[in-house]
Amino acid sequence: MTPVMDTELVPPPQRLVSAFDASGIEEKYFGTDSVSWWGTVGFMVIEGFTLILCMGAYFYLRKNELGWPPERTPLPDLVVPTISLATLLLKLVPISMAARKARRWDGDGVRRWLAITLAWNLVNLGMRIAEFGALRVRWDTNAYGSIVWATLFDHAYLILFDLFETAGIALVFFRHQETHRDFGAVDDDAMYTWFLVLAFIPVYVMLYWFPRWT
Amino acid sequence: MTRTVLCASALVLLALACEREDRDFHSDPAAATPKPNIVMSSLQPGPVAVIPKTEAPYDDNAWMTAEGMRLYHQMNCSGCHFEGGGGIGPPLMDDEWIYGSDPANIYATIAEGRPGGMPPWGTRMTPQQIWTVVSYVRSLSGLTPRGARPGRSDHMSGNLAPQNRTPEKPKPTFTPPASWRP
Amino acid sequence: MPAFATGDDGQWVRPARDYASTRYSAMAEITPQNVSQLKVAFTFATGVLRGHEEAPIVANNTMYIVTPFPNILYALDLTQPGAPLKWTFKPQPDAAAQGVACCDVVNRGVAYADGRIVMNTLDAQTIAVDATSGKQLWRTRVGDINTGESVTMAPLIVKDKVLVGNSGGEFGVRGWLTALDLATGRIVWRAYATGPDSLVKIGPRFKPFYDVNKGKDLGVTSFPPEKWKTGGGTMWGWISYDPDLNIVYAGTGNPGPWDPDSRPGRNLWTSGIFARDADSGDALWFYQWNPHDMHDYDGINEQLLLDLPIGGRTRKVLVRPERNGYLYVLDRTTGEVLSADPFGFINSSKGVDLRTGELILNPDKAPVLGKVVRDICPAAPGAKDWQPSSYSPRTGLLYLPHQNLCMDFESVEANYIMGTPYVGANVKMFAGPGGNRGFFTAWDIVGRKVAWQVKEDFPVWSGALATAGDVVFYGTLDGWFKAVDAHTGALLWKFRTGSGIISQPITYRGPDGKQYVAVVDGVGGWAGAIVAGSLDARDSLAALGMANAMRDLPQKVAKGGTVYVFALP
Amino acid sequence: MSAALAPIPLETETITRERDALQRTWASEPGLLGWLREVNHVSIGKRYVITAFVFLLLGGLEAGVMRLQLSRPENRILNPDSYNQFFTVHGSTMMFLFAVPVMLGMGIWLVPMMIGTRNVSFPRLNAFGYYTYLFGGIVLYGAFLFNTGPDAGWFAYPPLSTAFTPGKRTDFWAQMITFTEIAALAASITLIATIFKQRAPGMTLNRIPLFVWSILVISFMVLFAMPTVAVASIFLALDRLISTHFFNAAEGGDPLLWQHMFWFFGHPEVYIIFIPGLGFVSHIVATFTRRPVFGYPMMVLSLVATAFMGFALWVHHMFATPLPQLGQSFFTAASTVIAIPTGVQIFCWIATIAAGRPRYATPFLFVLGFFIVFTIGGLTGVMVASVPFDLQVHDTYFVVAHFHYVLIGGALFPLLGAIYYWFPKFSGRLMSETLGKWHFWLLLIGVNVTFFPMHLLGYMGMPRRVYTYLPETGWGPLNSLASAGAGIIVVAMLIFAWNVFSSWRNGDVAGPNPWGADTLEWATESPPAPYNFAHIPVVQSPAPLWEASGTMPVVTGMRTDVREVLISSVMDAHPCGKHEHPGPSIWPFLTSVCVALYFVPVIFTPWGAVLGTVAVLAGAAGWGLPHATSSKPLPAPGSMYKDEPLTPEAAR
Repeated sequence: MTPVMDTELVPPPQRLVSAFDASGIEEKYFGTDSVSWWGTVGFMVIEGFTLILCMGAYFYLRKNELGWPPERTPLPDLVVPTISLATLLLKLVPISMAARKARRWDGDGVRRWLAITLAWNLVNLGMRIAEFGALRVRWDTNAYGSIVWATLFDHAYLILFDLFETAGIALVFFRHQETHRDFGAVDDDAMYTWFLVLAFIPVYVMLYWFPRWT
Repeated sequence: MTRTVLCASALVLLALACEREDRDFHSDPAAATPKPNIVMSSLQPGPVAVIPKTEAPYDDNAWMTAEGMRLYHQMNCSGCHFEGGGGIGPPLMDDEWIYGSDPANIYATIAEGRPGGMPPWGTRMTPQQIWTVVSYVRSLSGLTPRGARPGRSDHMSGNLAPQNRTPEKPKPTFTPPASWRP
Repeated sequence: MPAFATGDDGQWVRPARDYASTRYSAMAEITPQNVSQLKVAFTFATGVLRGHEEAPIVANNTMYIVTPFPNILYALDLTQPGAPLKWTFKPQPDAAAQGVACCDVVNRGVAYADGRIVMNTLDAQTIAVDATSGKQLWRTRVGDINTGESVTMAPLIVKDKVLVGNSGGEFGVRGWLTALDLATGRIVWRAYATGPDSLVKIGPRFKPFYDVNKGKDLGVTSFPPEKWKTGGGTMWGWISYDPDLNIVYAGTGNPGPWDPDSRPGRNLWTSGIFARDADSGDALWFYQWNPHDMHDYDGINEQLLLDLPIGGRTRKVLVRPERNGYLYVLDRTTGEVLSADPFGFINSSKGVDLRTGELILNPDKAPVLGKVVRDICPAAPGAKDWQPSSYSPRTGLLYLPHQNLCMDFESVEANYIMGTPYVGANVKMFAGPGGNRGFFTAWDIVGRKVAWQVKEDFPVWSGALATAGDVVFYGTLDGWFKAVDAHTGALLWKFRTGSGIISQPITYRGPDGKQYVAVVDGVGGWAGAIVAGSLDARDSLAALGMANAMRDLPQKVAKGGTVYVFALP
Repeated sequence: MSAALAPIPLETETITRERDALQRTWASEPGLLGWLREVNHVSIGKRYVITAFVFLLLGGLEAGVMRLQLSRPENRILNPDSYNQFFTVHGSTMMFLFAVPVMLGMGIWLVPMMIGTRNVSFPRLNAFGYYTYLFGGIVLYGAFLFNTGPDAGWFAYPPLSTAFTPGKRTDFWAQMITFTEIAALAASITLIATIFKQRAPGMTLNRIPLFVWSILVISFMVLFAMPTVAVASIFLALDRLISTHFFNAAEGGDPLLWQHMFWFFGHPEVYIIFIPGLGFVSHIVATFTRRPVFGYPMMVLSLVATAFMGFALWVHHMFATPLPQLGQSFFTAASTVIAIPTGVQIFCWIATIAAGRPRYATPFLFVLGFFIVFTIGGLTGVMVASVPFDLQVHDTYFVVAHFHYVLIGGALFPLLGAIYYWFPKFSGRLMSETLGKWHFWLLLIGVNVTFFPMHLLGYMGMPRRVYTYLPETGWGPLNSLASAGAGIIVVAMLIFAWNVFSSWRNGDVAGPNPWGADTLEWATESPPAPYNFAHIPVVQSPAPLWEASGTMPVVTGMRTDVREVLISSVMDAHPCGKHEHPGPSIWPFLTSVCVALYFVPVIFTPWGAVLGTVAVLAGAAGWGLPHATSSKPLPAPGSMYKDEPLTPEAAR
């Protein structure tokens, strides 16, 4: 009844020997040796890919129309989105500064720059809300309206999440409860911010310039 | 004890389960259709009679309402009333009901026709079909539950999908069509 | 102008005034200098609140006005102060006829001849009434509302016959032109617009100018099998008559349904024009404005019969501002297209090949089943609909009231149920380039160009009236009755009526010898249906898409129906 | 290996003391609250697998009812409406609630043991994923219970799923998709980080067990496939709920956009299901032939190649739509080419078996069953890869037969083999071999009797998704045969269930390594302690347990008072850091509830999105609250960390 393999082939019980002493190894809080970095990168890949999918759908739908935007749908505004992009790009300054301070374990520096980042995040969010008006089309007007809203909304969620993440980290720092890991979180947040800002550039070009070229 | 409560609540939920998703594949014979209870005026001789509101059988049934939508287009209702805005016929999406908004009134309007140009459909459609159209017509002005109203159709977008419309409260007044006046 | 179009007896006995359809009066009392002093002489409320497209008719010092459904005929005594009601005739048409009138329950007027008033009712009856007593002389049912037929056009009396055509191109009816005996009302002949040659009255005398229209039973073979029976081609517009040639000219309406994919072929003899022998009705020639019409470009507009110097010699021509946006000049003896020039913005076609007479279509704007084709210009009502133009020989200009609308068009499968709409299209209309929805244009026929143009916010849905005083009248949907200078288009005078104007203004000489100008207000018709039918503009497909283009009209005007007569003090 | 020491044997009492401490640190908490707060991968993985098998049971019951309905012409067990719901829920269950979660669940359960670590990288994200998956299933079956089960097919093609399915049925389907996609994404991120950064020292890329490779590959596939279907299903929901026009041809949308997006997910999905099966097969073959799998590099490259190609042939599901000729040819070619890596793998296994002395234990029988059934499915796959043939059999039972052969052969057989194989590790007891063999043979016969006639039915023109057929069609006998086969499958699966049930209670005690297998999961007890390994092993070969040296090299110096894991480098698994894991937390569960508060209310009102956003942010806030780890407070300013980030050198 016993299903065990031929006993002569089973290795004898093994004695444990210490081959590596890990007591000297410390936790890493920055870069690829921190697992949270991998988590952040994972979410960046997923969110980036959803944006790519929206853009793919955008160009797929483009072929169904003679003109783009479709006839009588006005071109999107350029001023508000450009300001919005500029404010997004500007956000890179405080968050990068915060990350630099974090890598130097400078809690006060992090606090200072995080506060600026947080305030600036609200500006970003406000600009994004204004940007929906700048699309000059409703989501239920036609497929063009649907896809531009979906794409912009997708990215707006990234802004919202980033704002929330920054707010959470800032809360920890301002209550002076920060740990090593929270300094790493600032660094990851900065990386995520770079992603969300850089990801917006192709979206911006697609939403606001592509219709002007075709 | 917990299990009893859970079972009981599951049963209650089942009993309350909406009929939004039912599909009715069997229609009653024509004779089984109730005689519509049509009242078009609030003025009555004698003591005030309480007129019971009738209920459309498919008002809260999404599938049958959608069948009504299909028939509404197939039977060319849309040719006169369009997507509720009206044209040859009066609008159906607003709060004015020439012949009453009560389901029985709408049923009678469809089945018997109206003198201003509405053809009688009672000879062309079964009572069940007419009731589905009744529910669709009521959904156009948001008189049926939101969840049972149709979403957007696969056509040119003319207006908000019925499920996204704000319900119009029917006006109690009766507006005779212009052609009745001279 | 041909001889039969001139002369002025101060009367206005048919909506187009003369057989050439010039709507030109030789009366010259009202001039650009004094028009601003025009005052209301009297008014008369018709009591009907639908679209009044009719022209008042004046004969023997009596004004005859027919209302929209229920088609009441009023006679006003012009010899008395205030023009009191002389008699009223109520034909009592079937109320159900309202259900088969595609675009409001209008009536375009009555005709007077031999002491008789001949009128059509919406439920497809032609009635002759004694002009003096208002007693009915005869009544003939010419069509059946149960097949979707109705009659909205004004009859034309030619010699001893009354010519009547039917409406219902949106109901899958077969169009026809019928001649009734003026004395008895008996139907003398009927010529259909689709079907075998015998029904179309095509015989050995039929000599179309272009080869594509030659062949046997093209009215059957240019449709898919059996489709000609619901093929449309209704004749609800204007008929002109050339007494010299003894020819009547009448257009044919759009083929049905609108969805073009369901009826491949040229769909003869729809959306074209027939020249017929006035006595026998035999077809003499035919020209198709819109072969295989895809955009509801009915070919029923007015045709003005003029003698014009073309190419160095005076030719008998037929001038037709057509719904597809081209102003055609045809040789009215042969049917040859002499010129076709766009008078509005057009992108549904690229021009007319004068060698073959063929309209050159733009494939980008051809409807595709199940897909929205955007920005088709002109829209379904065309660059100019039924609203008749006027020609002044003094200026050589054609005064065109017309619209500037474009549309999104989705063709869908149509379902034929007799007596119900048979359209197969979802349409959404909107203002064309420039943003204004209407124009009043003066067109130089010989010079083939626009002389001047007035922009109007709303489509100009009323007829035009030109006078020898060089004043041109027209009305607007938002209720202004306007007089403009015939040479320059400068606004000389305007008067706000009670409702919007979609009717045909006329002028006549009163018993006191003065020149009067009359117009009826009462907004409605296709363009004003949003007001007349109390439509809901939240549905931008309502009224075949017209409600979308006119969604601000209900804020400007209300329903009405009043005759206004003006005179100089 | 900078910290490599001369091997020092460990004292027994040291081991015992550390075990006690680890047990205190890693133990699961008691009670319902403890259950909800659980973050250990063994528990979560088990839950995934058990839940998935419950859904397999439900999906199988639905299939059984459908087979009953089709067993003879004009049957009246189901009406057309309920039949539509049954086949839709069956397909959706099997694809979204069983196949993918069970594979990821096996990965979550096995991978940390196989690579020698204590837990997955993101334990709370992992738990969150499980609850989200569970809620997805509850949403689908809750809707099904209330006559709101989706009825537009598991593929939900518009316009069938937009204009022609009023009500909320398809909305529930779309949200179920979103739930399960979130779960799968959470699991794949967790697994990728775990496999990359938490491998035992010395487990270089070419020593990673093949199953871990397969999980790594499908995790990457999930990362790209699942967002696609999530975006598509959100588009679908938007079309239905707020009247967008993504799939409305009249307003510039395109129903084919859905098909492209759905199959860009749907085809890789097949490989997501199938590739872990290859991993299972490799381990079973190796163990039962006592030979390392032949051609390890080829196996790995084949896995990777399959993954890449899996994304390049979705269009072969759309041959019946108007596609450019060139596109059809390309996707035909790609569909044929993908047979090559699979063929390479099959030949590698055959070579392994040929070189060894196979023992025909139940897990190995299932591998042989896999060879037979999957090869038939693969061959019909090559047939339908040809456009003309596909057009002929499109939407017929031939296709049904094909993909059931592929999925049952490619995923279910290896999975059942894996269950028999790893059940000792799961429960500490062995499953009955006798019952196992009955199970195997009945299943093999049942599957072929059920699905082989469907090929013929397809040739005879029987369309898919019909609720009944007329006697005159002549489809009756073959359908009766297929239904009888379904009965055999039911019997086989009942035997399996009994086997699991009885063996769990009374099976033979297995011991750490009953099969004499070679991978690390067999180096620890059965079932493993919550910390997996008292000492993280150090790996020196691809088959660490077959190194008959008599000693087991391990890592020492890990903290036992906190949940600490060793972090190693991606390529050569060099220890380069540690990571302290958070303890049990209720927030993954609560956040999952918040996600449900997003996706269920939006079915009924767009305001659900606002409510949901607030709820999810609140959940995330609770999750992100400073938690009790031993992460040290910040050193005082001016300390050693002032200018330089922490490096191993600086730390030492």
